[in-house]
Amino acid sequence: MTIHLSFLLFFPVVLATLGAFMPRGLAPVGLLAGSLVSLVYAVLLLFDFETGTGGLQYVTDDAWIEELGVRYMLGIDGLNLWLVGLTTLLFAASALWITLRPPPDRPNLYAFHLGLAETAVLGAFLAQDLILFVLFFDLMLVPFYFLIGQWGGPDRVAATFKLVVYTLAGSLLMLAAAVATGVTAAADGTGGDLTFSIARLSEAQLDTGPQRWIFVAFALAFLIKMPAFPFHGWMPDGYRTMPLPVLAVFSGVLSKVAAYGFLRVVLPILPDASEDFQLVILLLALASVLYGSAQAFTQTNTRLILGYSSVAQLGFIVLGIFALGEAAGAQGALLQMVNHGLVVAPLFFIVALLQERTGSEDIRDMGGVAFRAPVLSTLFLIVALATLAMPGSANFAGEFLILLGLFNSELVIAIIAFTGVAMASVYMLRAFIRAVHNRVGAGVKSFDLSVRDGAVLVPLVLAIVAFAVYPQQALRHSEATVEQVVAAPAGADAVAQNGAAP
Amino acid sequence: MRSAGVSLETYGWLVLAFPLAGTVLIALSSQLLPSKLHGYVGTLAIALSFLSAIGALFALLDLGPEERQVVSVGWDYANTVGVDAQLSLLLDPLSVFMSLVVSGVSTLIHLYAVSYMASDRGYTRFFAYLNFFVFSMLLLVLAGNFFLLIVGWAFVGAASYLLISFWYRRTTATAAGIKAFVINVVGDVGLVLGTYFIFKHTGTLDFVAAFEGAGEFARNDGDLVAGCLLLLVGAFAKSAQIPFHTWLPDAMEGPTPVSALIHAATMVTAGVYLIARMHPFFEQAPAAADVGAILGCATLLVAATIALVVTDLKRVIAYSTMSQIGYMIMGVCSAAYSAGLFHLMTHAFFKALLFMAAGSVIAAMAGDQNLDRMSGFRKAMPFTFACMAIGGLALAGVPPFAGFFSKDEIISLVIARGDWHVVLGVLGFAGSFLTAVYTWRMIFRAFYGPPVEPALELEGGHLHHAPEHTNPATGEVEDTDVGFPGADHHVAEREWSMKVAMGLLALGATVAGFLQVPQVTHVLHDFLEPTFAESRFYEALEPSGALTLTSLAVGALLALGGIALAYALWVTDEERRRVTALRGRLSGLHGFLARKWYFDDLIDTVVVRPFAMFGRFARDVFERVVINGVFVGGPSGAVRAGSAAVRAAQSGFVRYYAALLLVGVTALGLYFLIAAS
Amino acid sequence: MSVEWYLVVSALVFSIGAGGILVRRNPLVILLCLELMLNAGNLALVAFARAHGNQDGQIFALIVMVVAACEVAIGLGLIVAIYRRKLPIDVDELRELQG
Amino acid sequence: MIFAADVSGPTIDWMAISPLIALLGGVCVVLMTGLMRAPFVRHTLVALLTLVALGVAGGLVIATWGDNVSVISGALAMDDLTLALTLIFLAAAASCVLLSWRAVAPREAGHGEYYALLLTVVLGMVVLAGATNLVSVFVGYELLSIPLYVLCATEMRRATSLESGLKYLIVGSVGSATLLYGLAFVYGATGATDFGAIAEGVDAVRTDVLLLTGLALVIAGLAFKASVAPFHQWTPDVYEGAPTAITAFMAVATKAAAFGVLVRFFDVAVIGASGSWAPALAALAVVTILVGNVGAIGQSSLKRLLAYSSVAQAGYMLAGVVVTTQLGARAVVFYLAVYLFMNVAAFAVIVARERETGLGDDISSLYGLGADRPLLAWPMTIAMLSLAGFPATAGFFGKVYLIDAAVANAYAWLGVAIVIGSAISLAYYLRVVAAVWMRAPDERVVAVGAAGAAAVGPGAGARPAIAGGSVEASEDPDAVAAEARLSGRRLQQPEVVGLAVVCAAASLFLGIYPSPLLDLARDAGAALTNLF
Repeated sequence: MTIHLSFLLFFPVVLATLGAFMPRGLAPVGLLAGSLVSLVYAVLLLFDFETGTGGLQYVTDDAWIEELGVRYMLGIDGLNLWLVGLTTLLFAASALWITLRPPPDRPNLYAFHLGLAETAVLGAFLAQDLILFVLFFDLMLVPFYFLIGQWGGPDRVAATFKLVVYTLAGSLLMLAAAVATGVTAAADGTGGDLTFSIARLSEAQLDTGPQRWIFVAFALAFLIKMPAFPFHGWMPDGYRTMPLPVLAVFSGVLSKVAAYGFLRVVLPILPDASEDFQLVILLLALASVLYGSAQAFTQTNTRLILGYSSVAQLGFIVLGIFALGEAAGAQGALLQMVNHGLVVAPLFFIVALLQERTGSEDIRDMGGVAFRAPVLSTLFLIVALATLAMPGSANFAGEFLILLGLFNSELVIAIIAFTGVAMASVYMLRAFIRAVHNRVGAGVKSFDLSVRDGAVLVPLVLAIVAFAVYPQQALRHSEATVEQVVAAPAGADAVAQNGAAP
Repeated sequence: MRSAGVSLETYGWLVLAFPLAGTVLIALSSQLLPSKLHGYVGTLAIALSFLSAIGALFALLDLGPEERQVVSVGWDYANTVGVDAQLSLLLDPLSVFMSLVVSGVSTLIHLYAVSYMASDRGYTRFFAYLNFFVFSMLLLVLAGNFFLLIVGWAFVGAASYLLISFWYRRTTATAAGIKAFVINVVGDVGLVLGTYFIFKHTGTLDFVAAFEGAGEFARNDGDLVAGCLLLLVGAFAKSAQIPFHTWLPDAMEGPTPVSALIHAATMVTAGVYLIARMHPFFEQAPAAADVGAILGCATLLVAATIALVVTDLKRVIAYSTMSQIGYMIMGVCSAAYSAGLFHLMTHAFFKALLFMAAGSVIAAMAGDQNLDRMSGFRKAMPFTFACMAIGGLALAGVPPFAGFFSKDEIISLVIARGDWHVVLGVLGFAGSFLTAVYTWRMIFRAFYGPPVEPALELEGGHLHHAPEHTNPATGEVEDTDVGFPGADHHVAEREWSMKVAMGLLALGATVAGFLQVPQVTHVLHDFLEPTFAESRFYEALEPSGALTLTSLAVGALLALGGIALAYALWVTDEERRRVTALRGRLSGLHGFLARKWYFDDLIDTVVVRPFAMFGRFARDVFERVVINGVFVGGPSGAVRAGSAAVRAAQSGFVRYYAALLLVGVTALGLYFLIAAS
Repeated sequence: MSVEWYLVVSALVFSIGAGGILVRRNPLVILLCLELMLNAGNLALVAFARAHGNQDGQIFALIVMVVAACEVAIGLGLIVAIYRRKLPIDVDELRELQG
Repeated sequence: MIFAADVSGPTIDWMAISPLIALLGGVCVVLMTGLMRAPFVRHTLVALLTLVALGVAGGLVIATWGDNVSVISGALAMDDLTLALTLIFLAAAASCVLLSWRAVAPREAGHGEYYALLLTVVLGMVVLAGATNLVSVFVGYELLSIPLYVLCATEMRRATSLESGLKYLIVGSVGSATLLYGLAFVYGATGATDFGAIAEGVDAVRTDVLLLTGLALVIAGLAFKASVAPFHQWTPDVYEGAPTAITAFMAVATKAAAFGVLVRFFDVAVIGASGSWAPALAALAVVTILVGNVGAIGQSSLKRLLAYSSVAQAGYMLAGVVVTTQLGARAVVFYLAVYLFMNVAAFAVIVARERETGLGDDISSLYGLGADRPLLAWPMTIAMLSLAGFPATAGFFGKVYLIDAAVANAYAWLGVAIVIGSAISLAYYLRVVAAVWMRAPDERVVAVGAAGAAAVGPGAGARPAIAGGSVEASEDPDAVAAEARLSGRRLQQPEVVGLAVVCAAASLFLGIYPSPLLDLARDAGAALTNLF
């Protein structure tokens, strides 16, 4: 069975664009259709994917810009399979949400931007050519700039400006680094001809000198995008004002692209530099874990609580990735990316619902929602417990592997990181209790989940539960590839051969 | 598998399946079925689980002693890159024994709760939670590998959180809940880290394989000791041992059946189970085991002293629970496995019984738990009084009640370990004296003396109703319109189901002791033998007859003495002159005990405040100054400054432009000339 | 007579022209100064042509003269237009555009 | 003493210089036609003829593509580099014609003169771009500058227009004088005016004082035209003051011409001395990138903002010159072509809004554009994103190509400078986008309204006689626009909107499929045979 990734990639934007020209309010439907098609494709992939081989599958590799050696190269392997699935799922959920509750003004434009965003994110995950990756990575921001700036909350313009400029500043550095990688490799690695194929680049061993500054550029781009401490300056403003269905996908998926970039690009292509900077990155990640957690149980705005908790969670993921040479760490990180996306998106939808009932997004004004909204608060409870990586949730499996890998490579850091695990339980439960338990807040008019909201929320929660019961499938899919990645540079060649041969 | 029909594995899975099914069924049908039904559904599910446990027991007994260790794998959970995390059960005497105790006691407590919670608005939710708890507890004891053990471990913690803050309108309840959960998570962390340390060497998460690997360790190998100590952290957090005990008293915020089930009979004993389960490692790391024994001993004394002064009925029992578990921990850490587990079982019976009786009294008091306001319930509630008395006797260790044999067996075995363990044993005796005193202080104060007004009403056949419902902890008025508990939440001791449950437990508390009469019967010891087959101490550790007899005698005397003292202090002199005098003379000590040895304050100042301060600092200062100031403000400020400069240079004077042009030329020229020369 | 002297003179002329542009505010005078600068170039060209003994420089100089004439013509036209708009004939007054 | 030599007339390759001839012919025809009085002739025919001339020239360029001949005894190289740049000039000029169609400027200057001057400028640009001889360099340079001085001042009723003209004239003349002096020194040092000869001569005198001084002066002169800092200061003032159509033309074409000659002079004539000038140019590039980008921040006049942005872009392109490789030259040509589309799109929108709102080129004239004028909003958005180098727009690959060239020749830090520059540039490009989509018209501050009034005001002013005869008031575009504003009727200007849409579409298309343009750039680069 052949699956053309280009369909998976471009359906959302195409249908959303068509929808945008349809009469008012139809675009969300178009977007929904597009994202559902992609979702179906992704599910097919999950079943059709051939386990055991670490190499790329369903490779699309066409000449695009010979002049620059840029190729239109897409592919699926253990690293991005489930992330693609996650992306399509979350975007489908958001699409459904805005279909059921269309924004008051210019819904068509809104839907178009969301479709563009999905395509961009999918592109970043699927791209196997470095320039293509950078292209999609930067393109992701454009639709969000418009989404936040036009449909965001108070002082959205300033917030979206800060967000885009800050994150893009990092990404542009990455652009220079990416070009430099290709050129330097062509100079002394891949034998003359200019190529940006990630697989071939990971074959060509760059000298340590270029590797170092290229690594810094990439790392900066990714750490800012995640965001990791101390580069999260754009996050609070952005999260405060972003429309919640947008925030759900933004926080659920975009940060993962950055973490994924480390696995896809940095480790294979820049093994030496990764070794050199391992400790720095680990310390930054550790700081993110501790700082994010501390903030998360100090903030009172639910959006920020979740935002900072994401900072902490991404910190864990990076810790796993940079437990270099430890397959467990990378495996856990990969699993955790999917998990975190899976829990954080419903959480933001829940925030929207709570806001509907309490008229505020501040936990100080909430409370006592549970009694009249048992279903909602049960779903909230499940998601919250999953978020704090309660054993039995897939999140725990992820954290278990991450910390095991870290434990074997950097004992002390692992032990300190564990405080983050404990703090997670504090801030998530705090948020849960203050929101739905305790005495009834002043402005609270509680009522239970409507079918329309359930349609979005329940499938996501079911996905969480299913994943909690059986995470094995994801791990089995990714195992082979991850082992090759962590084995880099030695294993880089293997990846390359598999990558080169569609 | 010789047993015809259902195999041991099947029984094992069934034990888990029923409670889980119960949970899901109740949860999904919460809006559909009448809520009364859910109580019986829940009870039935647990009863079936108990029956399957019995089935498992017989299936196990069918096997030869050496093959009584069956692992049943469900499916791969996270089996990747050498981490073999599977869904596997380990069925051996220990796990079967534990599941019997758990499911058995749970059944009775469910039965009790059916009527105790009858008028509560959260009835359905309560049984969903309770079933979920039983499922988790059984998962914990049946788990066949570290990973699943941790899962059960955490589920139990979550269930306990849910049930502690069951009346979630009470801020006190939610606070207690989060406290319990977080301390339990700290325990989980310890457990996970300990697992890492062991996994690092054994390379497997599976119990059986890992235990075989235990032999490879050098005695007191550094990693192993670290691992075992971390396992102890997990065990202590769960079993409320010093210094992780502060959550247990607060946990009394939960409904009484919860206290009976979770915080007396089952969950809190998980630590004992863990240490018993991990004995191969602990025997290789005596250093860790000794730490455990000493801390257990310390806990039993500290808790007992606090129990002397607490005035909240349920908290008294809670502290006594801590203290009793201290005995068990001390026992299993000193390799007195069967004795520890024996005490675990008997304690489950009589402590559950005590809680149920207390619940009945509290119900009669319309939710008030304060001993100071209780008195003279003896006539009003004879049945409750009888149960309370039996429980008290068993707890105090008066022959021939269950507690007597189990507790004294632990002490005698500890003494039998010789050298410094003797000290622990002696302290254990001191503890049992205190136990007798505080237990009977509680009973005398509640049931003797002049009947209080609710008691009188009850004698008159009428049930006392509080004018308005208040939170027993803070006294604030509850918003009963939507809140919990329901306004008329009293059922004294009239309900048959409560009576049945209490009666059966009373029976158990009376006779269970005869399973292990020193020198006479060793039912439990022999049954558990296969699990501890390779233990160095299990068979070797055997107190001499003389030691046994003396310890029995001493134990009995101390118990009776304690009761006598309590009688003298709280019954003979009505006005409590002696007590007041005593309190006056030892006011300092009393305050110290009343403040629970300042453990809460310590943790608050050492852990909670610093973190909170760090968080506030990060939010109010660091975020503004560094994150936004330096990382955002720095570059943007520089750019703005540059912009200002450039635009200032753009003065609009054409001659100025020409000048700059010529300056530029000159600069270039100079550069060239310098570079060239 | 060696070429250096011509160069010195042309450099002087160039500097005078440049200086004039910097100090004078009347556009007409500035145009004159521009002429000086261009002619400094011419002088240098002719001198070099002489030194190298080929004619390129001289041809160049001739063309420059033509061009210079055009420039001045345009300049004068602009000045007239400004004058008609009743705007001050002073380059320092022309700073509406700035920043 | 004089020898009688038999002088034979030079053989002329008519085909090669046919584009020049076409333009020259166009100049004459347009000028003559402009003398006729009939409104149709003045308002339509002249412009049409100009377009025709440009079209013919373009056709001839394509016809002579790939010939790579050198004409006028080596003074002019009509090779693919020249031709490619010529195409850019022609396109820019054509857009300028379209934008001027209903504009005030041609009416005041007289249509014939206006368009004839425009064609002359193009002519000069072609000469400059093709110049392979110091003389033709200077001729081209002046032929391009002098008419531009006039064109800048053609809106004679607007004081700022005159001011910009005079400023441009004065500073520009200083620049050309500097250039001339520098050329003289180069000639003096090498003894030749022909690039080929100079290239041979340079090696001998690589560190000669004369040469180096000359180089410094030449750099200044050419950098001035390319508006490279610190010789950029005329740019903002002139761009803001000049008629918007002319600004659009200058921004694109002048820059292209300047870079054409930069590439030729430095990568052909004095390549031998690159050791001494390359570092200087690199430093200038960085300074330019920074100055341009920070200068544009906080500008409220769109034309001024784009002026600074053009300074920054000049910095980027200078990197392509510094590296002295064919790759660099290609990157520059590619970037210039891309720059044409995105810039013209932006300016077209500005023109449209100038006429629709009375606010001139103030940024607030874009408020609420996204809501009610998608056909203007999207081109502006795409142009800005493309200028900022966002992916899926032509600007992205333009930058990639330049960085590629820079890194490939051990100028990685120049590549980094480019991306840092574009990071800063986001600050003002996104501000424009925000104005288009995220601001409501009622957010305009009062002061801006006043500025708008100032922009409209002169419309009623007395018309000086020099402005090419009297004109019926009904044709006064300002009056038309004002009347349209009053009646709330939307001004009909299909050619402007169309131009904007087409250019935006082009920059989007080239962002997804840049290969055609890349081929053109490759041929152009291949013309520099001396480079590898």
